[in-house]
Amino acid sequence: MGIGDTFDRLCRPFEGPNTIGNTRRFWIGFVVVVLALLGYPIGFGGYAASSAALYLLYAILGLSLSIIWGYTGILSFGQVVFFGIAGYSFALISMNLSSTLTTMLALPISVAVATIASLVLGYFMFYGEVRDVYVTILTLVVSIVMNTFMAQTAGSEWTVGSVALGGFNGIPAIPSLTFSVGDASVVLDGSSFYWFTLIALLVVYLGLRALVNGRFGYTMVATREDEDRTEMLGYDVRRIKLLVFGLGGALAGFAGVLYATWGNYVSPSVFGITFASIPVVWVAVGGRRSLLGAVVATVVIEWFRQQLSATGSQYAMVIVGAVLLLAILFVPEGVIPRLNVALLNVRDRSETTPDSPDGTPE
Amino acid sequence: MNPLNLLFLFADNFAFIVLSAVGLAVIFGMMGVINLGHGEFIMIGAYGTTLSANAGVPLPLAMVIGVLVTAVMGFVLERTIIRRLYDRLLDSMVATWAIGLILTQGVRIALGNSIPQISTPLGTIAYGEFSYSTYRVVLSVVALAVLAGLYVLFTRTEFGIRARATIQDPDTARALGVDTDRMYTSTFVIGSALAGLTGALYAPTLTVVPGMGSSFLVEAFVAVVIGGPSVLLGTTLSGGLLGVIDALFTNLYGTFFGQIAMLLTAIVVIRLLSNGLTGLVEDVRNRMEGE
Amino acid sequence: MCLYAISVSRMNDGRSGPSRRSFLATGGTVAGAALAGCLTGGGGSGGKDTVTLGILEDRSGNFALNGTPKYNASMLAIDELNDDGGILGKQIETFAPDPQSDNKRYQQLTRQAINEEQVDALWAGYSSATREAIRPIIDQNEQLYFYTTQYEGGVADSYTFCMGATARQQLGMVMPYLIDEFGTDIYTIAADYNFGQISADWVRVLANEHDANVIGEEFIPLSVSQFGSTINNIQDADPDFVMALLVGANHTSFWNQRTSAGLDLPFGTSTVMAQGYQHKRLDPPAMKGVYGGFNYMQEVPTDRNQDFVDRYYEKYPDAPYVNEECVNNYFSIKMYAQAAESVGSTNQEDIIAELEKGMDVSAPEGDISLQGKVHHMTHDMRVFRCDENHDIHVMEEHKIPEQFLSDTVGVNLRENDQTKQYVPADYFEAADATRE
Amino acid sequence: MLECEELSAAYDTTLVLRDVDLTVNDGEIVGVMGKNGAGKSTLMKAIIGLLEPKSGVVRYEGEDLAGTNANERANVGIGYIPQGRDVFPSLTVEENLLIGESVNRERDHDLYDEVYRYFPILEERRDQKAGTMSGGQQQMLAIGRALVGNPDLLLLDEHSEGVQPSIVEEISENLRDLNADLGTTVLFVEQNLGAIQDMADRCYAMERGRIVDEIGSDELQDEDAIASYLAV
Repeated sequence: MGIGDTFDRLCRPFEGPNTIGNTRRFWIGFVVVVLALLGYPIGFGGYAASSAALYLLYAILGLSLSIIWGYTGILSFGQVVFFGIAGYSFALISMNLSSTLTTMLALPISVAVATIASLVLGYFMFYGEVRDVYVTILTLVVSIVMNTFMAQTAGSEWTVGSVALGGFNGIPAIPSLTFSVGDASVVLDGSSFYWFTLIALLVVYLGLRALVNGRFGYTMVATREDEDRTEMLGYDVRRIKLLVFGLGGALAGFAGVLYATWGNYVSPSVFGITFASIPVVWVAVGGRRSLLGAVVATVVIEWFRQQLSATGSQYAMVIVGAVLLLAILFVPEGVIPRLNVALLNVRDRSETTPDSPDGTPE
Repeated sequence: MNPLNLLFLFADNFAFIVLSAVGLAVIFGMMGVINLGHGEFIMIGAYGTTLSANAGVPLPLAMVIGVLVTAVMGFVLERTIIRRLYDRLLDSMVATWAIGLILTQGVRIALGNSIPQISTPLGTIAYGEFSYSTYRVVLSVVALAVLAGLYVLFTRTEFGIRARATIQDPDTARALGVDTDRMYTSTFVIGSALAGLTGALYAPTLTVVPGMGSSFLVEAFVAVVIGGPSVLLGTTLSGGLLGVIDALFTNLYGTFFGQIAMLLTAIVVIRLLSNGLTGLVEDVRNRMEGE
Repeated sequence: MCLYAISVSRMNDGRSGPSRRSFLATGGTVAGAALAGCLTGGGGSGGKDTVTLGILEDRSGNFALNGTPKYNASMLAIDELNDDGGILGKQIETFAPDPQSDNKRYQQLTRQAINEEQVDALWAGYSSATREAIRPIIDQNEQLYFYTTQYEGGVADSYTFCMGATARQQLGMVMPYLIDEFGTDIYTIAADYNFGQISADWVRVLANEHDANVIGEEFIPLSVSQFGSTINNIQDADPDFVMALLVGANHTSFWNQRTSAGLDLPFGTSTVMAQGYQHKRLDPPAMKGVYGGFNYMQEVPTDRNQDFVDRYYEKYPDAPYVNEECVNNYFSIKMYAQAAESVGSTNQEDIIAELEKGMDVSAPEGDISLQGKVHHMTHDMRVFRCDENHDIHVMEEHKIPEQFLSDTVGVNLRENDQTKQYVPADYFEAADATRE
Repeated sequence: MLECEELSAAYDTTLVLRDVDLTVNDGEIVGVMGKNGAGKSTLMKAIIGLLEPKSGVVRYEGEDLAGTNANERANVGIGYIPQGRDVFPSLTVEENLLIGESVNRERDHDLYDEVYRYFPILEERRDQKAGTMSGGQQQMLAIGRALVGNPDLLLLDEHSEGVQPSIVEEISENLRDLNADLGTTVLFVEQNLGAIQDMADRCYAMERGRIVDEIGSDELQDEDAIASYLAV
């Protein structure tokens, strides 16, 4: 058995009809890109890495929407709710109990809080027979409610332990993620934060690939395609939706913790309508039925927005809006799936001998 | 607590909620499109009105211009963008969000961060130690008139009946000779015009700036989500319910609690009534007819 | 070689405690950072033949109305300096992106300004929220930073210089005047966020100091644009005057609404008119009877100011107004240049030390001075009255220093480094929000 | 009056109609029979224009209908009665009928009187919401709605489905009368043997998307001959 076969076997759990890129060629490219990304801070320095880390953690937020919207057919504007809740929880826990151990513990606890919040909201919606587009509006309303509420917590009565919620100003000076064993501790900052985020994103991406190409993934897709029929086949559709929503909440929450530690800051604007809409934009442009699309679109769009804003041009937002419109109108299935098809076509034309092991049907 | 204060406050809230929501509700209820650029449509109406008034056009006429400008914009957007997205409702949300982004910043680039504002007409009603703006009382009357007008339009005119048929079953309507494309265009234009009307009406009382649209969104979305499927009835009922709650709590405990009470009410309604307030009314009606 | 050079220059920064840009030196990032330094060609500020100033002001988004004049005035000051030969004979370059009123973007751009653009000094942000979002990054990098908005006060930060008047300076100007003129019953309406809450605390402190009473207080969320109940409540309480600490576009709607509701009381303020030129934007008589305590309005009737205003409009003929923050940005850039010239370098640590000695500044508002110990300005404060035609009159004028940090708290940043914001509630019983 | 030539249609990539040839002459009542899934409804949709054909031609009064929308086809005089009693449930009976006015723009007059004469129940229930009526009544409404505009050709999609046999009989009778009185041409698809025998002048048989047989009026009475096309 050659090294190629071993490689293929390693990739197999992550392959299937629900994701793009089921060829050896894809995985080789994937490994090359990952290695390049790992080397990025060494080539470009801590500042560049810390900028990029923001896009990577956003990509986790994008993925959380991709599985909910793209794979299960529930459009949620509420991913930022769990993102923000986890960010705030992390701030409150880590700042109230400031020791390296509690900072470390604050991460899982905050993710758990966000997960519970998403399960509660999900239960409320899916078991309360809230349907289709009403789920979308409801999640949007929940974001707006959180935004309104948190913006009004400026008074000193809104203090949790020793930490003021701070209203519109938010909570500054949140500690960075710190991992400690015994006396040794590592503060995630600059490049190390980047590496941590990159690996987290990688794990999440591969994990979700395995999930959507597995049994549960098929039931998710079945739910998206035809809820009634899935139910008739004996699946508990409400439970499926709830579980996916909870998973999305957990991922969004994880991204939220990373976000809070990235800027050492969290404010109600994470619940605002602008930020609430942005994940939808990432996923719509990248291709909602493609995990890779969500990741790439998130990183590219956010990088692009940042570059535009750095130019100081007043046309920045107009350009962003126009690019989105064009993408929605002319590449409805998403940029990445379109590119994928284009690439496959090019290769089909250039290659006459089908030597690649990509037998998996799309 | 002065009962007149409470009454005025309620009328004020009712008008604001109804007018914030009605354009959004028509487009959503009739077409299923969630217009995330709704706030910006309102902003365009306000700009049309304020700029016309500043140019010397009498205020009522300036308001008409504001409405027309928004309606024309709605027409153009529907013809060029929205119509391509009818079978992709979620994409239409992204598109309207992008339109909103472009409108806000486009207006900022074209007209600056602020334009001279117009003052509120019609003077004051005084009672006891209190006084209230006459114009704001007029607004609540206008809100009722808008609802009544829409009721007549959608239930008493052939256009309205065709529009309702289109939303219920577009294929069948088309197969029976209804030009559904035109129905969609008209509905979107009407929704846009209503948003423009809201902007026109509030232009003399609010600060007209490029970002003003966002101040209507909370009320608009909350009203639509708890109103339920029947657009007009839903908007009226949410305006009424939320208006009372907001007025009462604001009067008793201040603005903050007014807002929070309103949002909590919305959450309770959503949980208890999956078809919103109109669903409740239908249930009650059916039950009464059943007996 | 390059790596060595950078390390040396950083060592030479030599302040006790963590060195400037020390965070870059953690873990494996030294090499990367040094490499980045080489790639961008910057070897610290000392070796460059230009001076780079970071100007992060909002030209889009919610705060564009306030941010644009700040940006304009900064560019005016920099152009004037460059025309006069720059700073230390070097031309001034700017890094001036548009943070779009988004604090997250401010954080990104602040890091970019410090780490990539290597700015020698930074001006950034309109709102207190922005300042608090970026201050940790500023402090971590020991970056010289000027915050130029009038604000609630209390920031004692070794790297931050607060150029705007504080709430205590502004309210301390206008409140005694209003109490003298109209009476002692005060009703406060304030924006419901940090700035508004702390400002309202100051209203109570100052009322207490002048034997007046706050008979009612209402905090209004920033998202609220309907003021029917607020107007009712004010009429119900029947105060002698109202302190209006309103902020933002939504709150500007208050003035039209109170006028059309016939609420004809005197209003005191530290926020409206001088920042958002409501008296220019709104139809008279919306701002009639509004008294502001500010260091500056475009209408300041001096020749020096007229000259400044003329220069501003010459560069920006379409600009709507020259506001308070405009002037703060303008004079602080000039002040920075003055400090750099007298130190003879743009080394940030040296300039901070120089500024901490205190400095006299000839600003468009008048001759003012920097209080080195607390990094705040003694401003030339005035009571401005707006009449029914929206003409502005100066009613009173005198210099007021920053007092809270210097007198009450006893901060001395020359001696002790810190990065804290103090609040009045910790020092005044009247300001303690847990009262009653 | 109506001709289909080599008409093929598909949902996504699944071909449902294959090279269908069919002719309806002026004044005829023509049936198309076939089992569930034979492609009958698809044929109706392709004719009215709700489904874009993959290939082939639909000709009405000698004119190729390619490139015209469903509403335009209705406007020139084709009345469509969808399967499954697709009335507008929350519109009243009268409002439903009003929608039918868009059919056949070039008519001389509305046929409300005739509709109410054939289906008196509709007049009785004028103000009732259509969704609250029984299946048979809804079927009558759907037919009445298509008739109000005085169409030249009626397309009728399985009017027997889910309706009591006695009502089906009544409806079939009414349609025959109508054809006789007004000269309205009718093309209907059906799998109910009785309905086909009651109404059709002649009939096509359809299997798996193809027309497999044409049956004249005499043969139609021979139950055994046609049952094979219908039996499950």
